[in-house]
Amino acid sequence: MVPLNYYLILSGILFAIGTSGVFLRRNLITVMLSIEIMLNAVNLTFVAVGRYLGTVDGQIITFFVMTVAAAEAAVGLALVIALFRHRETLSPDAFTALKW
Amino acid sequence: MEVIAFYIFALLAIVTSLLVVGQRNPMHSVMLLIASFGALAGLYVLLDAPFTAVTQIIIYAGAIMVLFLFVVMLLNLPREEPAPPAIAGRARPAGLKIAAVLSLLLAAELVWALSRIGLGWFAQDPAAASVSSVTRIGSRLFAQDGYAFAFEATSILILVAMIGAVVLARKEH
Amino acid sequence: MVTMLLLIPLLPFAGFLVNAFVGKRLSKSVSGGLACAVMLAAFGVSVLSVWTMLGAEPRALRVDLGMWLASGDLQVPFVLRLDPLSAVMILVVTGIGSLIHIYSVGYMHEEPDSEYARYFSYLNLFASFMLILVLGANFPVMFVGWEGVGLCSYLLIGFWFTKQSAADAGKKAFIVNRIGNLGFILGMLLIFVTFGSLDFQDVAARAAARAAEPAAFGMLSAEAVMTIATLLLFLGAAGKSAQIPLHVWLPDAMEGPTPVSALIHAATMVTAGVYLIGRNAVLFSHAPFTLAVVAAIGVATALMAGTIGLVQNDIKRVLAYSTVSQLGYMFLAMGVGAYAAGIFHLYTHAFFKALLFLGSGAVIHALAGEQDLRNMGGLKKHLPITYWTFLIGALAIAGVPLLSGFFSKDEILFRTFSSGHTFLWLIGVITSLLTATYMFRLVFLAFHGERRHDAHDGDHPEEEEPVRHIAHVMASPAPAHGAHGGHRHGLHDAPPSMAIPLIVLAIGSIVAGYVGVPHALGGANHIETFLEPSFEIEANREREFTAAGFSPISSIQATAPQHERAPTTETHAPAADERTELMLMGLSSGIAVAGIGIAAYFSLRRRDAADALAHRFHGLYRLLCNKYYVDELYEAVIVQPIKLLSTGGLWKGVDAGFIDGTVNGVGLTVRTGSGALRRLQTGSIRTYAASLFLGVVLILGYYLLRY
Amino acid sequence: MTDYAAIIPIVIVALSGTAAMLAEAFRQPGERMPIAGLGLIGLAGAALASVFLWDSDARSFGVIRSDNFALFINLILCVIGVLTMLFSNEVVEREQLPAGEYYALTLYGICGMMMMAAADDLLIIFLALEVLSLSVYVLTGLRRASEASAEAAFKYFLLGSFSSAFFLYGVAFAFAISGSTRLDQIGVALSAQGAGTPPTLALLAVGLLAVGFAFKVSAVPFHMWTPDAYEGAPTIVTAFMSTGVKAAAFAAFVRVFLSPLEPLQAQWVPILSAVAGVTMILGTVVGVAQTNIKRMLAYSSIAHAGYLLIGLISNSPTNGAGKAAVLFYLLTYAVTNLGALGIVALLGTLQNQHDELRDFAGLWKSRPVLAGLMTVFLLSLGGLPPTAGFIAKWYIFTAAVQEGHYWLAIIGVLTSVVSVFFYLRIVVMMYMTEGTETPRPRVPATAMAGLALATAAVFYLGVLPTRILDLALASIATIF
Repeated sequence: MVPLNYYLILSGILFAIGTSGVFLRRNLITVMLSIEIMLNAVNLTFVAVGRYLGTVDGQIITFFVMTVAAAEAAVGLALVIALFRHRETLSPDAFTALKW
Repeated sequence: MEVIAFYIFALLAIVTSLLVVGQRNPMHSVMLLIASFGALAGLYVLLDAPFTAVTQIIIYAGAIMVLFLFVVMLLNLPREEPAPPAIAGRARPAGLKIAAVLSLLLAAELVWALSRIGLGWFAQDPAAASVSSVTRIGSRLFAQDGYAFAFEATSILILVAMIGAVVLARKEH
Repeated sequence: MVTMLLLIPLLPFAGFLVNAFVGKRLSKSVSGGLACAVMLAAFGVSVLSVWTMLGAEPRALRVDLGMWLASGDLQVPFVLRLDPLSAVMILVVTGIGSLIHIYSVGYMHEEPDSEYARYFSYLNLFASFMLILVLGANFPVMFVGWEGVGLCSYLLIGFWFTKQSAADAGKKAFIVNRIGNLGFILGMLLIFVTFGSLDFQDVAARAAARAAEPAAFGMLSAEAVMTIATLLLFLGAAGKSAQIPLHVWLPDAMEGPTPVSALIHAATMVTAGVYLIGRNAVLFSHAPFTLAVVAAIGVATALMAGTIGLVQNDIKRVLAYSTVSQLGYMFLAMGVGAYAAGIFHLYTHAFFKALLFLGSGAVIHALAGEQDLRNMGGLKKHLPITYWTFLIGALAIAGVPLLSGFFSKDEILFRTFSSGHTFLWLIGVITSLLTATYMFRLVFLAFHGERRHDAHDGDHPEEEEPVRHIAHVMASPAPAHGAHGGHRHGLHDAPPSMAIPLIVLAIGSIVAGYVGVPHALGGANHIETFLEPSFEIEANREREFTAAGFSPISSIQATAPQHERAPTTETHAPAADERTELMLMGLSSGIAVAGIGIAAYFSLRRRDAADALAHRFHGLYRLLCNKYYVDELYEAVIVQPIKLLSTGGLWKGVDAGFIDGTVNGVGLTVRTGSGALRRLQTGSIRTYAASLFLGVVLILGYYLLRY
Repeated sequence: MTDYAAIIPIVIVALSGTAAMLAEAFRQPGERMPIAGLGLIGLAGAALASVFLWDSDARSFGVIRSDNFALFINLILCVIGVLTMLFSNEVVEREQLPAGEYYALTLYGICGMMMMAAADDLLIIFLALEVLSLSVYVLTGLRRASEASAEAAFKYFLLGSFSSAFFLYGVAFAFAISGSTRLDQIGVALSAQGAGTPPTLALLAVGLLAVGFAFKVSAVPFHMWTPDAYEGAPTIVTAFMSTGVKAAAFAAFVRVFLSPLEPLQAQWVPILSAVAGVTMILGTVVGVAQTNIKRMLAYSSIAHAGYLLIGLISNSPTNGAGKAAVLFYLLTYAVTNLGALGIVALLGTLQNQHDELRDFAGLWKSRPVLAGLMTVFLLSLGGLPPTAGFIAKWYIFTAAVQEGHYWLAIIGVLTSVVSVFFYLRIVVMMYMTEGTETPRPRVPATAMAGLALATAAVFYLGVLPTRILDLALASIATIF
């Protein structure tokens, strides 16, 4: 048997991996993928905790998180396309006109 | 058996996730992320949530990731471009170090904190604790005092996302 | 009665509204006339209200306009209160204010219509706020006026904003005042948490009742709390009244139109700090340490400003330093507990200083904007009205017997002496010598001797090096406001609208002192008996607190006798005191005459002697000319580091050259700090995310380490 | 019907958003349509509904609670919405923003904000947060011809998504504690644990939720997006989001931290105190050096978040002064900042945003009324009496002093004294600098009406604040 905190620790590790992607990658799409990793880590927590407490609520919340992820992805990718139109690159370091 | 399955899926999820952030090619990243989601779906099955596992595959891997893939191909960006020389020279190594330290710190903190909460064992009586029933999920989702309002709120969310995506991505006229 | 008190600030406010919104379309006579009319009306109402107040028992009028700020135990109604102290203030503000408004009609006549209306709208707004300041019955209401007059002062100093120096001076005044206001707000908050009220009368009563408490606020004893609170309030007062170290703004404020200098920077606003202390006399009396600080700062300011005044060559700057110096006197009086004497000096000072400023305005007006004393001289013949009125003012401020300044200044010096502060008294006497000297140096240089303003000389003497040029003449002074240019030779004396206020103020400068003829001279010192109730706990509140079980308090002396402060109430001074007083009076009369003599010697007979002296004590002379380098000190210690921190450090990356060029000893800390912080807002999204994550890691780390 | 009473204001606004969207869909090319009118009707309806619901404490679906607190925020949001609509008409056309989408997204954004203020459930708060965030991201990027706009939108979006991931993680831990996302059940679970060291999960939840909220209210160090997003967004959107998002986020912040997380006050007060102090200092110090008005007001907005945090911190069960002060401050900040940024927006054109400091040179000469109103708003932001800003700050600082947070009060007073400098720079520009004759567009009557309304509110709240404050005090009684 696997106890609950194995799942929680796994989700913590995945979450941290997601955060590191934000720094490591110089491509806006990959950066967005890192956010998806983070959201999935949270989903794992919800499902595991729901199972632990014997409630289906954890799974239901997961569905909402997926919806939010989809909505964010739609808007984010639209923004990526808009940015790409202005400047033919997706490197986050290229977009530093607004600063200081 | 279950323990072995857990370790396999967990390892798979971690490795693929690491590879996602370690890839220079966004196309590969997307593919690896789909694999990672698959591993997570496996974990969901272990957690007595087969319906969620299926949704994970169909919606997350099947729909959202395809959207990403579509944009990657649309923009025709097989590889990440090299860092601009100005930044590559000065800011990057320090920035990378800070990034690595911060992420490691966050991971350490989370793991330390979560390992302190004590081993929680899942209930053993499957009949009492079953969370796999789709009926239960459905009736809870649409119950008045359940998630009915959240469900409706989501519709506005999707509407906003739709308008937003259209207005941002459409060509100037 | 209710409407009456309310009308006093509302009348000028109505004038402001009209001039601000439709002023552009009004002719000069309408907008100026309106501004004067509302001020005169306010003066009339003030007289009427003071008259009513005199008949009331106790002598106070209150108008409660209902709750203003209320939440929980914080209850601040919007209350105006007229008592003897505020009565003196409103009479000064509306009375002298009216005269200065009338004077302005003539003085500002050459401004275009829209500027003219703008000027009068600011002036009216100022009067309105000033009246709220003195009528407010609690700290927040007073604060409304306090901030408001600061804003108006700023707008009026920078009125001729096309002059860069004027805009800078406005900013400086505002910034210094903000520092003072910081003290005011913090003091106000501290008083509120300790005494649970912000009403002046309540605070006084509670302060007296709880003075002996060992732990009034946390671990602090009541006396400690009151000391801190009064020190904070004094910081606010010092900012408003230009006391060390916040005196730097007032001389620069002379960039504004001269009537503004007369009204705001001599007669009314700058005395608000003195008023604040007088208003909280009971509180200050319980904080002997603060009183000592007030007295010390006051006398130091008086001396410092007096010495600087000796060497200034700009007619208005001499007067500005004189104002700073006289304000120092008032604070000295407050600091030795002679509140009535301080307010008395405030009141006489308003007359003669307004007169002097308006007189200098008439000179400047006649000379087409010339302000440099070295380029004046011999104006006596050409400007007789100005000369004679100015002379009266100068005699009054010098303390020549039987003019108003004599009575009030003497009262302060006597109180200082009799309360045992011999050293402070000595400095006060020296300052009074300085006062007479620099004032008459001004009179002699401007009105006597040769006329020097027409000759030509290619030299442009600098402020720092006036020694060699003191008898020389400056050639082409840039007119401060071009409108007056052109009539060099046809010097004209003040037109009626300017002359009448001068004459009225001159009469005032002579007679104003007679409300306070001391007992030693057979007078009754009416003003002191009149003001006394304002420095004590209100009669009915005293009963309230006695009934509630507090120890009975008859006056401030009853609770704070151990401080050996000068008695503020005394029905009959003992005979010995009277002898001392007479002696001191004789001494200071002598000093006034001596000061005038010194000025005459150096400015009229032996001008070369002055030069020789300046050469001999060159270092001291430079020190005075540069006003003790206070501005430079502030620039190096405060302004530059802040600029660096905001422009260099946090805001954007700076190259090392920029820092090296300007840092001038600010130290390595700022540089390393800015080096580390410069990356903050880089524009790169990854930096932003790093900052976010840093926050997360810190918060979670804090929890994990603590629990 | 009563089951649905609580959601009526939200539904009305959502419907008017949909109406705006449909109106655009049926609009003939070139046809002018008063879409703003639809929004005004919807907002007026929502405000009216909120007034009718006052004191009813209606609940719907167990997750939306229209207590007086939520209704008060609803009314603030309606004021924000109405002013935005009044300013928008001309501006949208001039800046060539897609009108239908603009109005629909603004209204959906307000809908999300109202949902957030009334939500009694962390999941709903999360969803509402997403609704309003997504609308605002898109609105930020609505100037599609401008690269700055797209850049600002993407930065805001990306950082916003990160912060909501953190927030969601916090929700997950809160869920792990109580098995529910309902605020009342979380509160029960937390207070059942009683005193002593709180469980790790609770600490994680508190920390991560605080991060999510702190991001939305732009508190340091989660503030980095603010200057960039405010500068890049169309000015009218800056006006809308600087006020609306702050109001909604603070509403939820206050509700979550003072109701279910109240037992953990000893744990979150030190953290938020530190954040508040740093926020005030950084916002003020960096703001001093800005030359772009929108950026300057962004730093000002950061500093104001610090003041609001003081209000949130300064609470005890016996003393509601801090919470009431937050509500009052939000209303004040809404009318003031919306007025100031509204004027900037109204002076802007497609070619010239009119957001640089030098653009304001000599405004007094060419537009005396606008310059006068701008002065009033700036003085209120600086906290000078007798404007609303002074009263608002006054309440915050007295609450802090009453609760013993002296250092915060001192930092607050200090920074608000310093902050006047940068507001003053604009005033100096308007009155004391000769301007080049920049052509400035006409300001329509509706917008002038809006500005007059905001000015009146600034003075009303500054001179007679008692009534509104009493309302605020009464309305916060419900969330304990």
